[in-house]
Amino acid sequence: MEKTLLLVPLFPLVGALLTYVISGKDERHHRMAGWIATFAAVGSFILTFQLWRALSAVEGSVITAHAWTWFEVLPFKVEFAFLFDRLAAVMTLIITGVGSLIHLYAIGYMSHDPERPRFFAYLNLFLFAMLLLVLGDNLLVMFVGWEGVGLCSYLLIGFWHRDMGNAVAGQKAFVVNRIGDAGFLLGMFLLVMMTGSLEFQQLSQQIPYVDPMMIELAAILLFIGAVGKSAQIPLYVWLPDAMAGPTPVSALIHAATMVTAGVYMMARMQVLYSFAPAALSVVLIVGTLTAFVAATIAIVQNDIKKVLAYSTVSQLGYMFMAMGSAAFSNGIFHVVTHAFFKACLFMGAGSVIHGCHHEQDMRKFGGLWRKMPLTFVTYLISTLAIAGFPFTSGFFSKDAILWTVFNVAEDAPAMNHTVVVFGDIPLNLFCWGVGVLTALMTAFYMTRSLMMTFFGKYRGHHEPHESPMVMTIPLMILAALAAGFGFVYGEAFMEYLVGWTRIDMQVGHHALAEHNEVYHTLELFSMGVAILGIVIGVLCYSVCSGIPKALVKHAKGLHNFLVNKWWVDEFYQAVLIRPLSGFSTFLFKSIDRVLIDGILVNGSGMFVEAGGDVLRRLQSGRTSSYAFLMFVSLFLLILLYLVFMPVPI
Amino acid sequence: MGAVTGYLYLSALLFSLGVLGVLVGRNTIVILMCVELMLNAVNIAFEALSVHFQTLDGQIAVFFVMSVAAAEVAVGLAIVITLFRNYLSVETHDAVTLRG
Amino acid sequence: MEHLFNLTASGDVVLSLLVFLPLFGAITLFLLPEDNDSLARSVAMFFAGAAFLVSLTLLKLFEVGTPRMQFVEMMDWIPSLGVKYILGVDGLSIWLLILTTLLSLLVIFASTSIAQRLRSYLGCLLLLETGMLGSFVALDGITFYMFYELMLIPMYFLIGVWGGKRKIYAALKFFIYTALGSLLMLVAIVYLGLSHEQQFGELSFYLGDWVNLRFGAKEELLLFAAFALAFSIKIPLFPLHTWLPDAHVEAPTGGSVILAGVLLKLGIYGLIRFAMPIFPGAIEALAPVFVVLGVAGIVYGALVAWVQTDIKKLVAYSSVSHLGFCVLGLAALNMQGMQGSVLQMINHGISTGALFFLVGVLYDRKHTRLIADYGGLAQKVPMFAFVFMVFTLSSVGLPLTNGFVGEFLILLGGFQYNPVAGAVAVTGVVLGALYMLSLYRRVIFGSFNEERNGDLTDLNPREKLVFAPLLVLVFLIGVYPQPFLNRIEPSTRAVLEYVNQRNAVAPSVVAENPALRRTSVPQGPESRLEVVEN
Amino acid sequence: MSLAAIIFSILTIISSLGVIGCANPLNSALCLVLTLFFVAAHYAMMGAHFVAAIQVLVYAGAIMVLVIFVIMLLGLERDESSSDFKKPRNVLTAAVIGLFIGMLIVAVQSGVAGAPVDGLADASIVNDGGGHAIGQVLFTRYVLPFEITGMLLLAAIIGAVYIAHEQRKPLAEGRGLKAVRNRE
Repeated sequence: MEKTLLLVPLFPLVGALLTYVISGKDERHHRMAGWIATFAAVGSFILTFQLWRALSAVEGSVITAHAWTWFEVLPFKVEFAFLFDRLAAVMTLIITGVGSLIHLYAIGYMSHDPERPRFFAYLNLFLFAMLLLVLGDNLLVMFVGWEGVGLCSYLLIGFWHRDMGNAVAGQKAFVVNRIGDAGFLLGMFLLVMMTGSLEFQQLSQQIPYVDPMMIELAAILLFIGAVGKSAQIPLYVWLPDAMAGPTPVSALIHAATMVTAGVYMMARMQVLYSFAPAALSVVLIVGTLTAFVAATIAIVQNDIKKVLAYSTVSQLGYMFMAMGSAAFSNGIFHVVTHAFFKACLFMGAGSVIHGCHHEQDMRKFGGLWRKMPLTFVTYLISTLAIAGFPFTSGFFSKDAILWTVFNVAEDAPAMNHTVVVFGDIPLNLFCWGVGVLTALMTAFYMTRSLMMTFFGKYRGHHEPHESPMVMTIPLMILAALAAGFGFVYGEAFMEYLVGWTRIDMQVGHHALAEHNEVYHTLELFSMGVAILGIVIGVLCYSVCSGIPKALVKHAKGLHNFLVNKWWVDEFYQAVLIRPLSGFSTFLFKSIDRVLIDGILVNGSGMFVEAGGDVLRRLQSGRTSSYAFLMFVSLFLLILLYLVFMPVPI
Repeated sequence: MGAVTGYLYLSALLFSLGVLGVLVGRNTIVILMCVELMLNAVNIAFEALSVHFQTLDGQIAVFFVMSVAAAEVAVGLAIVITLFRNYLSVETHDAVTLRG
Repeated sequence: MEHLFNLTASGDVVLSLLVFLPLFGAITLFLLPEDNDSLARSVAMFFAGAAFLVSLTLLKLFEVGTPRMQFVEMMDWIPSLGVKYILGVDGLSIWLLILTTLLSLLVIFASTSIAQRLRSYLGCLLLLETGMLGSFVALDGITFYMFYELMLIPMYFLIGVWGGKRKIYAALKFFIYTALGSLLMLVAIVYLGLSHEQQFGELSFYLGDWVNLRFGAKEELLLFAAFALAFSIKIPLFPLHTWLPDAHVEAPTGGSVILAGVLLKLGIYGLIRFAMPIFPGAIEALAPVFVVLGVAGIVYGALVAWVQTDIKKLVAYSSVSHLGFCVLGLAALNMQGMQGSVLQMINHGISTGALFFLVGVLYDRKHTRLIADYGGLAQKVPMFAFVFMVFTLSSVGLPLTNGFVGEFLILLGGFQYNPVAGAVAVTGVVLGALYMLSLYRRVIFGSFNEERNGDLTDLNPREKLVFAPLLVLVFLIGVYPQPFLNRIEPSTRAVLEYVNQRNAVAPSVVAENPALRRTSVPQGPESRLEVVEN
Repeated sequence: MSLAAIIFSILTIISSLGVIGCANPLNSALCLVLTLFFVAAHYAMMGAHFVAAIQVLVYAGAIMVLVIFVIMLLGLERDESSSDFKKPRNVLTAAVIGLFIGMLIVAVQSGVAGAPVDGLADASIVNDGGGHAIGQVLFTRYVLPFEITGMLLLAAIIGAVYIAHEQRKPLAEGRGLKAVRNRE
């Protein structure tokens, strides 16, 4: 089994090289690029499926594979090794599964792009890096994957690099990720200092003996890395701009896989986080705020991809809310369901864009359900799922999260409950409230996008057409999963990840949600919220379409504030980037040029020159001045002699 | 005892006048003469101290100073002549080609 | 450490052969007819290639795992002055030798763009190579100083004769700056020789003898300051770095590759080889100063690089930042930091050397180094864009490239030494990504200006051959750095343990000012890493 | 100091002032001759008759004659060089020399009263001031300096001839004494 584990990440890597080499050369082979890459992805999926089957039913069973010793500075040693346990199994299945579907979809989407080989090579390279991240047996291999996916997202966002805007978006993504990675690095250093190693097994054994303050600090630092990668406040600004990349990229990287890396990291480091209550509170707060802010912005966006981007940021906020309340498995469950419906939504949007010849503004769509029935149906199902329509997988995962935030389990190692907000409301109740409000907004803006795109009359001027089969098959598969997965496998999934489930959420635990009548009332409540959101959405954009316009006219300030994305980008520009570049110019111009170079270096040169000039003037050529100088020096010498030497006579 | 200090004062005064003559002199020849004057001042001091200390060394020194002075004048005058030949004047402020 | 240094001549001559081979090359070059360029280049290639092969055999014969000096040669050079000609190589210098011979070979191979006086250009390069190789293997103070100064002359001519517009100013500034520093070192060397005579009877400049000298606190600090200043100018450490951008901008491509690739490393190497074993008390006392300057250099270099308009100047300031990392690693005085520092020297040589080659490729074609003159090159020269991407990533320190391993170890060592310094240094990693990627974006992405850069041609086979070995090294060190670390580890461990043992036994300088006591006890092999608050 | 000595001192000072003050080099040369005579008188008063004789013979006789000869040779007796005391530089020089005099006086006061140096302590010889004693001392203890002075004089003569020597080649137009003479 160890061999297959090594092959899983190797397949995409080899795929990437092959794609680039074989089809890079001439036009005829360009078509092959897509298929080679997809085969690599599917191959990796099959291997993962085999590994998953091989993973024995026993809860703690693990498959490990050791490639080589990366580097070793005694006593600190780093191995290139992989770890395949249940958590990794789930994530790898998602990555390779959804990844393969997106590769298939991309063949259709990128069918007439001249630089296809380069695109598919980067896509496969991304899969390789993501698998490294998920399968890594220690934090450093995870970090390699971490920065690797950062690089691939940079390359793919800036794929159409002729337009400088895309390149700037790519660079922005990489730099903001790097800021997060810096935090991640510091967290790793702290862990190395505390425990002497970075392997997950070693860490989980030694962390309980480490001084609690350090655990909190390490947890916060690693979370900073997660904030950078999973686009939480304050480092989420790069995700909306990342929509500059082709849609399959947005679907794969910025919806399903890469952005969930932060959530996976926290689940993997659950031992660390369960010993850091303060850090969990921080995570909960950040998650809630991000969810809320992103949802508010999503409501007013007109570009379909931007709506989905902000919705992703919001859903990630939800996942971190779950992590913040130490319900790691629920977070992962939401990752899985989110991967299904968000990938499906992005690809749906992609096929709409593809159909309308690269038009992305929803105001140019409308009435497409007749022209693109398959895309419409899959988009509808996914919208219901993300809105949390009862019995869709989205409902199950999001409802569970809201419940874990709401229900404070006494013996669960969750955040300390003393933290209160606004007077006396306990933190988790506040977050639950904001969570429900966000759920309402989510339902509304998703239905808004559905209505504006597929209903009403067509406002664009291109002739829309349904996407080819190679694009619609993945849509249908994912839509089916989005609809049924939660209902069919919800229970089984939670049991499968019992190692990461919070005590009160575990099956058979006395305070289990099932027997708790409060849980059932909340369940009904969130169903109502979802349906309410959908109904409002439908009404606003069909029957009484006047309401949105009136609202916009009425709440001009608020609308403007939201359209400009809470002025966050401008804020960073004013507070961070402009002063930094001003400071660096100051450093270069005045410190480097004037102070060090000017005064010290050239200055000393000029000083010597000036000194020489003064002395030159002494040689005036007139003998009398020479005589005078001689006499004066003689006089001084005698004076010195008389003053210092006792007169011998 | 006053004689020696008297002569030393005289010698100091003469020497200073000689120096003044050298520094202020316009004419090279005058400078030469002032140098002579300074040498004589020194001789007076030598002689006075020789008498004061009852030794002959002082007087011997005077002889040597005189011979040196003679040599100095000879060379000095030769230089003055060549100076005159090149600059057509012996004024100090003309020969400034050595200016830096 | 004493057992390390009482050497016996091992009888083989490979080191002298390696050091003086380029010198023979330079001499034979001067005997050739003036105008025949191709002959000159082939002769130079022959000698540089021979030197590279000798260094490879040296690597093969090099015994891994022992800290002691190997291939030692001892000969009396000036008996009356006690100056001995002692050569030896160990973990610290073996990789630097290979880097020197490789880069020199590549520079000579890629010297097609030099139009006038190619013969003396190649002669200067070979002479420079001798100076560098000599400095890396010399163990006697005076021999080291002789090679150290020998390097200045050819470098001066390289910048002064074949340089850009302000070449005279840059060459003069470079020469005076470095020479001034090394004169101070000469004073210290002579003082050490004399104090050896005073303490042990006979005048000696051998490093092994100097190690037994004992000084008072003030004396040791002053002597160390003399050495440290000379090497800090060479590194260049933060406030003394202003000669580097000028020297790089005006130097020809080959000149700046060698200057960045190898010359800068002598500062760090000198500190580890000479300053640390001889003045252990001083290095421990002044370690905080070096940490602060190193970290300042990292952030300063990165920020200033970000606002540059000239590519070469940007890469020059990035070197200031990268070597700030090396200084941080060195000053952390623990195994991770030191090993990271030595490894990062090699990585920096490869990535920055390659970057200067890349700038050279552009400069030879368009004769301008301004970023504004380029844009959207990816559409015209895709191969160049790919190679440039790889070396940008290596310079930024992306995992699986060579930059990452060194940087990670340095930051880890720095963090253990002082968490605040570590935290600030990590921002250097972020700023690094900022300025390198913004350079890459402005040059490679965006719209392509057809009429200005229309005639750009992609890498020709000769240039591809130059970049091939460097590309392989980037991924080799990134993915499997163990063979490199195995050879570096014993020597750095020996130096570090000697410094700690000397400080533990006679804490001359440190005892007097406890404030300088470092926060963490250095890690012996057996004990686990933990912060001991004393 | 005896009255005569004081008078002669004042006269010496006046005549040396004359040397500096005279505009015409010839007058200053004559003043210098006068000063030399007064100095010789001082020697005589101090009892060193032989030295006084030599002074007059060598200094006044030989050196001054040579100087005056050169003055007349170069025709400088008609030059009226303006000795300009007003210029700031000369005032500065005078001030410095004033300081110098002050210092010498202080030195003289503080130093002279000390004990006699051992030297040749035979007082009798000194008093008779005759040539016999000086000759004896000169050729016993100071014979080496005496020979060296001889060499010095020889060197000076050769030097003077060499410096003032004029090549035989015809002088460039307007150069040389004859040309100058004709021009006037």
